[in-house]
Amino acid sequence: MFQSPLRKPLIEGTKTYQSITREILNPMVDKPGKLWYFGVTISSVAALFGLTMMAWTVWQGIGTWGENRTVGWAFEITTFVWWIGIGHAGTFISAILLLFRQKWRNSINRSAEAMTIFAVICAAIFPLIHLGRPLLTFFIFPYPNTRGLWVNFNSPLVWDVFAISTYFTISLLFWYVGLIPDIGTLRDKLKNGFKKKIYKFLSFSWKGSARDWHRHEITSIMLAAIATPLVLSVHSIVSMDFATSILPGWHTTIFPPYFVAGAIYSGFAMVLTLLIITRKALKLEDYITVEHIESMNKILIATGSIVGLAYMTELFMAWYSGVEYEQYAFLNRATGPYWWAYMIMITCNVVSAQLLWIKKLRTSLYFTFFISIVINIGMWFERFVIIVTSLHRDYLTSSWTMYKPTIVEWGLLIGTLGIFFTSFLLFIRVFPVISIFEVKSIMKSSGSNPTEKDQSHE
Amino acid sequence: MNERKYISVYFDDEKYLIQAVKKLNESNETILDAQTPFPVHGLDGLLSMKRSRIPVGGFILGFVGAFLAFIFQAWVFTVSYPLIIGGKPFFSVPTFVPITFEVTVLFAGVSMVFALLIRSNLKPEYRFEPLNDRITDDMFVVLIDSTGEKTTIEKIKSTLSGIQTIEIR
Amino acid sequence: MANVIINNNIINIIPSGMKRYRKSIESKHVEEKAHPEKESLDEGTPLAGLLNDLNRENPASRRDFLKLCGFSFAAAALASCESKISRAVPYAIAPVEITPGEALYYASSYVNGSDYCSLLVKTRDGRPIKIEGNPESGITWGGTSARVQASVLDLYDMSRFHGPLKKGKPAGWKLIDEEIKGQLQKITDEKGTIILLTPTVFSPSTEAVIAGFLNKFKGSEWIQYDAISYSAMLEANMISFGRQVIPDYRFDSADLIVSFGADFLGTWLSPVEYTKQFSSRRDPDLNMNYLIQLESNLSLTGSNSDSRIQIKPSQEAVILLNLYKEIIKEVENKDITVPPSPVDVTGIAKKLLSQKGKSIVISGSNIKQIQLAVNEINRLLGNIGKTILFESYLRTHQGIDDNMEALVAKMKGGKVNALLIWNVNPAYNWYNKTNFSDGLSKVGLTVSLSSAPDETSNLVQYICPDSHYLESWNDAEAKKDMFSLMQPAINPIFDTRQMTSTLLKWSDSEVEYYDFIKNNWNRTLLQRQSDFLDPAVFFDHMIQKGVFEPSAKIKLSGEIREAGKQQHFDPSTVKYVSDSNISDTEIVLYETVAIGEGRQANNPWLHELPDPLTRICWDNYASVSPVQAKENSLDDGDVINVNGVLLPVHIQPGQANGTIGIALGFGRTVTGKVGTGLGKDLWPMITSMDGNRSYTRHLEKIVKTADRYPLAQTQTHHSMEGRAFVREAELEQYKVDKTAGNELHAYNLEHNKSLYKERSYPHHHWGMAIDLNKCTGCGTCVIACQAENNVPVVGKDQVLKVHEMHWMRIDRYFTGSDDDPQVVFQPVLCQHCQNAPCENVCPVAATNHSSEGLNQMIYNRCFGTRYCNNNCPYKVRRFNWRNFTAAGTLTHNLIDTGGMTEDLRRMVLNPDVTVRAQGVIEKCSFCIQRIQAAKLNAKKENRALLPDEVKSACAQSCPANAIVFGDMNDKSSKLNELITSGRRYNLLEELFTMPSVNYLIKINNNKT
Amino acid sequence: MEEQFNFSKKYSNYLLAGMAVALLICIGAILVSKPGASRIWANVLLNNQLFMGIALGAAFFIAVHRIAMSGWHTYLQRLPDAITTFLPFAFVLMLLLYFGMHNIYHWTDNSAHDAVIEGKKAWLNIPFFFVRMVFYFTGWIALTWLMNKNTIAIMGSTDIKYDNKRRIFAGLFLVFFGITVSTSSWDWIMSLDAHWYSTMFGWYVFIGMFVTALTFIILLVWFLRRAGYLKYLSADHIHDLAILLFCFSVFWTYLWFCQYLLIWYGHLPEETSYYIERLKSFKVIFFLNVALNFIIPFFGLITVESKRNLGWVAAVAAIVFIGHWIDYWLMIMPAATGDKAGIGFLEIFMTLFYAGMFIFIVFRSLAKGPIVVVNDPLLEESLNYES
Repeated sequence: MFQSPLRKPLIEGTKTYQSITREILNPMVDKPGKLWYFGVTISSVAALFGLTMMAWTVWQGIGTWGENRTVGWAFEITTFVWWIGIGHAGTFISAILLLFRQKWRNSINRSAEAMTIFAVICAAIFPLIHLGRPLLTFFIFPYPNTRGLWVNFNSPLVWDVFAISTYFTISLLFWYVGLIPDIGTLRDKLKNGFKKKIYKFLSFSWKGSARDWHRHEITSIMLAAIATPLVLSVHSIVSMDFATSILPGWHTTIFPPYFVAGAIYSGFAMVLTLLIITRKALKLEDYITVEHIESMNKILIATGSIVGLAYMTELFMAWYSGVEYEQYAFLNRATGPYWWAYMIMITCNVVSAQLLWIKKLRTSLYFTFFISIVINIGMWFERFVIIVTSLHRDYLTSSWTMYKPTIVEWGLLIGTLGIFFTSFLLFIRVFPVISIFEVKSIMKSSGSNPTEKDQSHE
Repeated sequence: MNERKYISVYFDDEKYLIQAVKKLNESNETILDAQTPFPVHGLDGLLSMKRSRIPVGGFILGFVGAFLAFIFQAWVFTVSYPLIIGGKPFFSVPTFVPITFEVTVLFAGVSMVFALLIRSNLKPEYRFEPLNDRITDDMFVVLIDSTGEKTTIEKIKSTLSGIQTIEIR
Repeated sequence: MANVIINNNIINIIPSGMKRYRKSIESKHVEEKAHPEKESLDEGTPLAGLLNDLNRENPASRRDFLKLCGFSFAAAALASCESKISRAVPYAIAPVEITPGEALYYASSYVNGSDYCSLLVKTRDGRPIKIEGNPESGITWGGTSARVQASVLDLYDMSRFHGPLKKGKPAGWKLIDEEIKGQLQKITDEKGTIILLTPTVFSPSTEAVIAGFLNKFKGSEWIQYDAISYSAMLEANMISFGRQVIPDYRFDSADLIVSFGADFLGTWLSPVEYTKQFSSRRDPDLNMNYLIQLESNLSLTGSNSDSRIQIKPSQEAVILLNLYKEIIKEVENKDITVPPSPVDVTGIAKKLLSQKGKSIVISGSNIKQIQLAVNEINRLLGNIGKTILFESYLRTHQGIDDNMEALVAKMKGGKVNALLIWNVNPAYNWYNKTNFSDGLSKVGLTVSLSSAPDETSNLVQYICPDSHYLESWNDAEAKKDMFSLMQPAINPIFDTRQMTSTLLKWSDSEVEYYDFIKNNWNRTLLQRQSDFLDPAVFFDHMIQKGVFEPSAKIKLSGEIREAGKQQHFDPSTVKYVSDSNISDTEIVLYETVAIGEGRQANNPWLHELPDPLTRICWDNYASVSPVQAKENSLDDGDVINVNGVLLPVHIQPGQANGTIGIALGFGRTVTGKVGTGLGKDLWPMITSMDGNRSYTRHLEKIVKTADRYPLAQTQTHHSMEGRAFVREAELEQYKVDKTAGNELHAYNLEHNKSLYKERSYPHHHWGMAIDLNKCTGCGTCVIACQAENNVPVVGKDQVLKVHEMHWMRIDRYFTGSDDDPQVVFQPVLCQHCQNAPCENVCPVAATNHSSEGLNQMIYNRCFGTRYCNNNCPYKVRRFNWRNFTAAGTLTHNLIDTGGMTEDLRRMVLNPDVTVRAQGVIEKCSFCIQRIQAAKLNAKKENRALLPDEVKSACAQSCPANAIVFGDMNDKSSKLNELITSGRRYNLLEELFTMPSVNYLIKINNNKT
Repeated sequence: MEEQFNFSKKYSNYLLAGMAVALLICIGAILVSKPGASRIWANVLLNNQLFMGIALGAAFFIAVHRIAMSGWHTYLQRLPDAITTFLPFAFVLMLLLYFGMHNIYHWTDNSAHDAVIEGKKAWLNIPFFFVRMVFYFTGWIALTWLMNKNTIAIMGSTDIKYDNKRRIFAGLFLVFFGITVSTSSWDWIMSLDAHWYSTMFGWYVFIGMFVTALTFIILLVWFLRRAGYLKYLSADHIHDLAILLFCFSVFWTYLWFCQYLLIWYGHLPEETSYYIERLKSFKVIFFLNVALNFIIPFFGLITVESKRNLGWVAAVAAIVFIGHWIDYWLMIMPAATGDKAGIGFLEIFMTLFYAGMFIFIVFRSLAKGPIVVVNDPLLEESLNYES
């Protein structure tokens, strides 16, 4: 298919199908370096710390946190929403960009999807340990029982359960369907042995027949087609945890679209963080090029601006509404005891993204890496601001109070970060982090090979 | 002389594969299958494949999911155990929508993936052996039905003469 | 066997009579016809006769039945306190009147030191679990106080003495009785002095017993000692009126009340009675009274006053003199010269003069001249005999400071040979405690008859523990000719014996105290009524009713001497402080509503009850005025040194500048483990001024220390931020427009339109109305709710973490300036919204709506997402943050500062209410257990519920009748009348949550 | 390759005639049924909003495709370009509101003020209202004009700089539009219910605009194709247009539902008032709105085949166009005229009049240059486009 000369190559260097296979499979074939072991150690220690804190919470009760009479949710739900949000980028990249045929997605979608899955796992932890009686979690499912009880389908939390489990399932399937051919490649590259057996098993006996490819392609497209509204719905429903309430600062109609934008925003930031490390660590600079980084940065600008727009809208509407509680809620956000959190949110989310209008910064890896982390922090604080500042001073002034996180709560955040990075580090050693067959399929059209460009369409 | 029911032709670039397939179609050989490391553009048409009906299945099951989800919620709230909740009506349609949607997607997605696995007979296999280890790497192969009397290696060779092949066997 | 049958009969008749405490015996006959199986017993036998026989044949039978009813539980209880009894005995022969699962009510009286209340004790399966006020009482009219509500918990206190002790070692009663009797006899023979030291005793029978004792042991004395002294008042009244009594103040017939630091709604004399009277005059539709409060600390009374003037204690005298001057000028146009007043009193004087005979002037001071001045003013205003009566004077405070001083002196001089101390704790609350304990060490025989260990009992040789009032027989005459009975609702849990019985024993009287009372009543009171001729019937009826208030009062011998006539008051004698040293700071010691003088120091409920004004619990502290705080750069929680006592600072708006308010009753060193070491002991601050203890003193300067001490405060924001939570209107406006100040309500009614069909509650629709004009913010309802609904105690640390659990809270807002704030109180409980936001969001439908409009909470179903609490605009939902109750599945995670999970303490739990586990949300249920019980009764008697038949715990306990519970559909109910009033509104009604709790706006009486 | 749309006399005469007829019927309707000033002005506002929305939507369409360097649309880019040229006229039409705003904007009437409206005075006052209006339109018109200018320039030369310039202006337009599209809809529509507010409203209106624009572009493509232009138009182009219509109809539904659900759920009087007002007297229209804008495009365009059939797609587009007309009607009429609102000759023919005017302007500017932008660096991609 014809490529305008305007378009920059998405694969650097002279590649052959063979070299692509070799370079991408490298990490799975040979031994990992020191850096990798170092990373795994650090993150698994963090994970362990988190798990202890979870056990402590479950045993001692939520009272070990800073939550209280007035601030019923805080740190954990913040982190929960943050993780879910991060997950969204994966689906966005693999689904929406697939629908819009953005070729540059091909070398990043695999890792992004993996990230989605790990992020959702991390997120899912929080609703569980957040319960007063986690041992009774199963109450949330509408299972037939002798008391004839069902769940309350009016509750956004029930919607959450359906949304997140569906989201997880679909993401997992999407990811694995995409993996099958590459696992086949990996299988055939390995010498006989136990490892090969496993991959053989996992490859679902893929043989690359044209018919299989045809069905594979159709299924992927269709999954993308349904994953697109899904990704919208998931974060919309998460946002409804807040928006359906009557709490000033929570109850606002813009939440669903604005949360989705925010989710993709933070998600892309996390993808960037991961990819910039990965491409260095696994020497994949040819496949994850500056072009890719730049395209993602452009999306950061877009989503970041939308988020900023939403902040503005909220502030204006709070004033415009003429409702005293609304007005105070936002005044308190900006000038109340948590003003610093609000400032962090504004600077990290709105200001930082605007810097990317400058091409020089947009194409600088170091800056991108830095900004991606800044944005992640900012998006965490966005949720913190929304949740805590709205709760701690709501309607009855008699109930106003402050919230301060405890060490246990920090432990939970650190723990999930540990779990997340551990799983990602393991992932890049066992599965190709870049979709081999998709890269091959665009090698000619979007590769920088001097040859063949011209004949590529007839 | 040979039990193999097919003749396989190997290429190292998809464009030769395409040319070959065109040629073979002209000399109306029956192509059993083509195996490639990645989906080769335009091959579907040449192998005259019909568009897969997997999406249709997905659509139907999605619809079923939607139906079940909505009916179930409505039944729970109006028949099985109606509870007064926040003064809202028992049959509160708006709140049924999110779950209905999620279940729809779940059904559609899962059904399509399984359809794919079943139709393409993809399942965990220990004993599976690929035709050639390089097919998933950089080699393209066409399989030609050789049960017919006149289809012989020689004939194929002659048909594909002028097209760069690696091996024909 | 015969005995058993007799018991059955007894039980069948008397107690079931008690159960229907309000019904006369006759009506009971009719009742019993409903139960044929019982008829055989009553058949033919004239009830009175039967009773008569039984009592003749078997005088002890009553105690037998009590044994029985007490037994099952006692077994359990005792088993729990390492006692010998190893197996619980089931009901071999079940006492007929105890149906498991059915509540019994016994009319009784609460007497603890000078606190008095006539009440009904609710028992379940033989254990008292709840206290209600006795509506029959002409003193308290069914009202209660926080302390009374909490008193039931003291019964189940493991720290009480488990039996008699000698030198700290357990010893049998027999032995101890022998020894003590012997020694007492010896002392009497040697003409030594025996002193019986008690608080004010206002029980006629006890007085008789004591008289007998004094008579037995010649030369022994009886001294009454009140920790909070009203001595000056008594003495002044002796001078002014020739009666050493505290008159019967009638706040209900006073249009104008001027109070100098007398917190009569909180702690002064008889607060429950006064609250009833006062609130009865806070109805804007009737002639509303007007209260002027001149005080230093912001007291409960001050916060409910119509005009509050901040003064320093030292200024009180001068101000009174000026007031006296103004008044006597008008009344007797005498002109006297007095020092200038710091505040202008002409206005007050004018008001008083315009309300002659319809006003009351009182002072909380313990200085004789001041009380004389007050008496004189009241005389001049002609209030004596109108609003200040002497017929049924108050008998609960009779202690005279001089006597105590004399005693301590004697003891120090070694002139006391035996000291029997009952229910007073001088070693803790006598201002010169070292003197007392030194003296005590010089006394030959020291016996404590107190029921629980305290600083004093620690120093004595013998402990002869008294029983808890719920285990005792007694009578009381809190006001002259207003008698009430105290009857046990349970067998003594420990090996205790009530003090009266002990004294009877020691004075060799064989008669049981129960019969003693009975005889005493029959002798003195039987002839003062005509309904019952048979003494037994009379007495049993009295027991059922609980109170006896003969209409025909005994004429008091001699006329009340009119004060002033004989120049008993000479203004020049009044000591006052010249302005020069008024400048420096003054300490004002006071009692808190909950803790008082610290008698119930081991009661976690009271400690966790936030102070009505400061909203602080579990501590005492130094209240400092905002100005002074700024001057000394003090912040909440800074620790200051007050004459050697280190106290945390609490900046209290309305605290008179230049004064520091500090609560007494804290800093107990010897009591149960809950109360020990809470707060600081301030009794030593008290000084003696001309023979009377003074509760104020000077402080040279505030010394700020480096350290800080966090105070557990349940409300940290004190302004309404201009939001219409508590709506107010001026009386003038209200008279013109019944909806004055309530315009928002009309607006909201019009604007609150529903997007979908609103639900209707055709059968019952339970609701509540809270009259913000009546509510004084005393906090009784909070404890009542806690007792009724097994609300856990969380302890100071958890309160600091904002984890408190009270279902009912009283929000207190300050309006106006910080230096002179107005105060409004607003009890807030679950509003039971018809459009409840909390219900929508619960994922498991653990909270939903009943067909009777109740917002229900299903604890078993709740798994603790706390979403409902986030979405509750009233923040009335409470989450079990930790394991407070040991009801959960996990162990070793208990947080139980109040010791509420001890086996014995658990006896107080209400079996009708689930105890909630860790991780569960809970909240007010509108006492659904009471609603169900009432409906069940009505069903059994197949009738409809009567209007106002159901009372929620808070409504029933309220001494101000501010809370009314009922069925909003019942047009004849009291509630309906209130919710149709123009003052009705709902909290945050603009949110369209449609609460079932309604508030009536506060009407300020600011006429000048 | 060279295609030049010829806006022949025939077309223009038809259009002018049609406009005249429509106008006459409008006047007739006004004279006969005396709908009252508020209803007339509400109609003016509705149509202003509707057709301005199409122009803005088209501008957004073109801007977003350029910024994303999408190739496929380049063959059709002159169509949206032409549509944007309506903006200046929209500006004039909007300014006309000055004479009628007292009839529809209750906040302009000081006597009707209560505390809430009083609080909004800083924003809702007539001078500022028009200052903002001028600001919005200057921005929109300037930026669209600059984009078009460079497109024309490209036709003349092969210099890549015009293309880059165009892209920069596209970016600027998106930023400016992103903010102003919300604020303008608050001004012109939301302030009709002066008490009511919804943070999402701006975005909701914006998506409405975009979908309407898509429908009009599709209809235009269909017309030109019928008239024998757009020879290189492939099924893939139609497919993509259809996909856009499909996706954004679904997205519109998503926003519609979120707004409704959240307000229905929170049930706060100051918010529900909006829906109560509309459900009270206009239940049918209320749900018809959802039916036309969701059910039809969703089921109509779900299969691949349907998406690739121009006739069919155009038909669906036409229905969706009507759907969004109803959407605007629901936003504006009940608020502006209360129960007097209705759908009669006045409504229908005033819209037809506007439509005629609109098409006239679009055709004229389309005729100004060739339909296909030769030298567009991405044109070849578009021509060889396969989805």
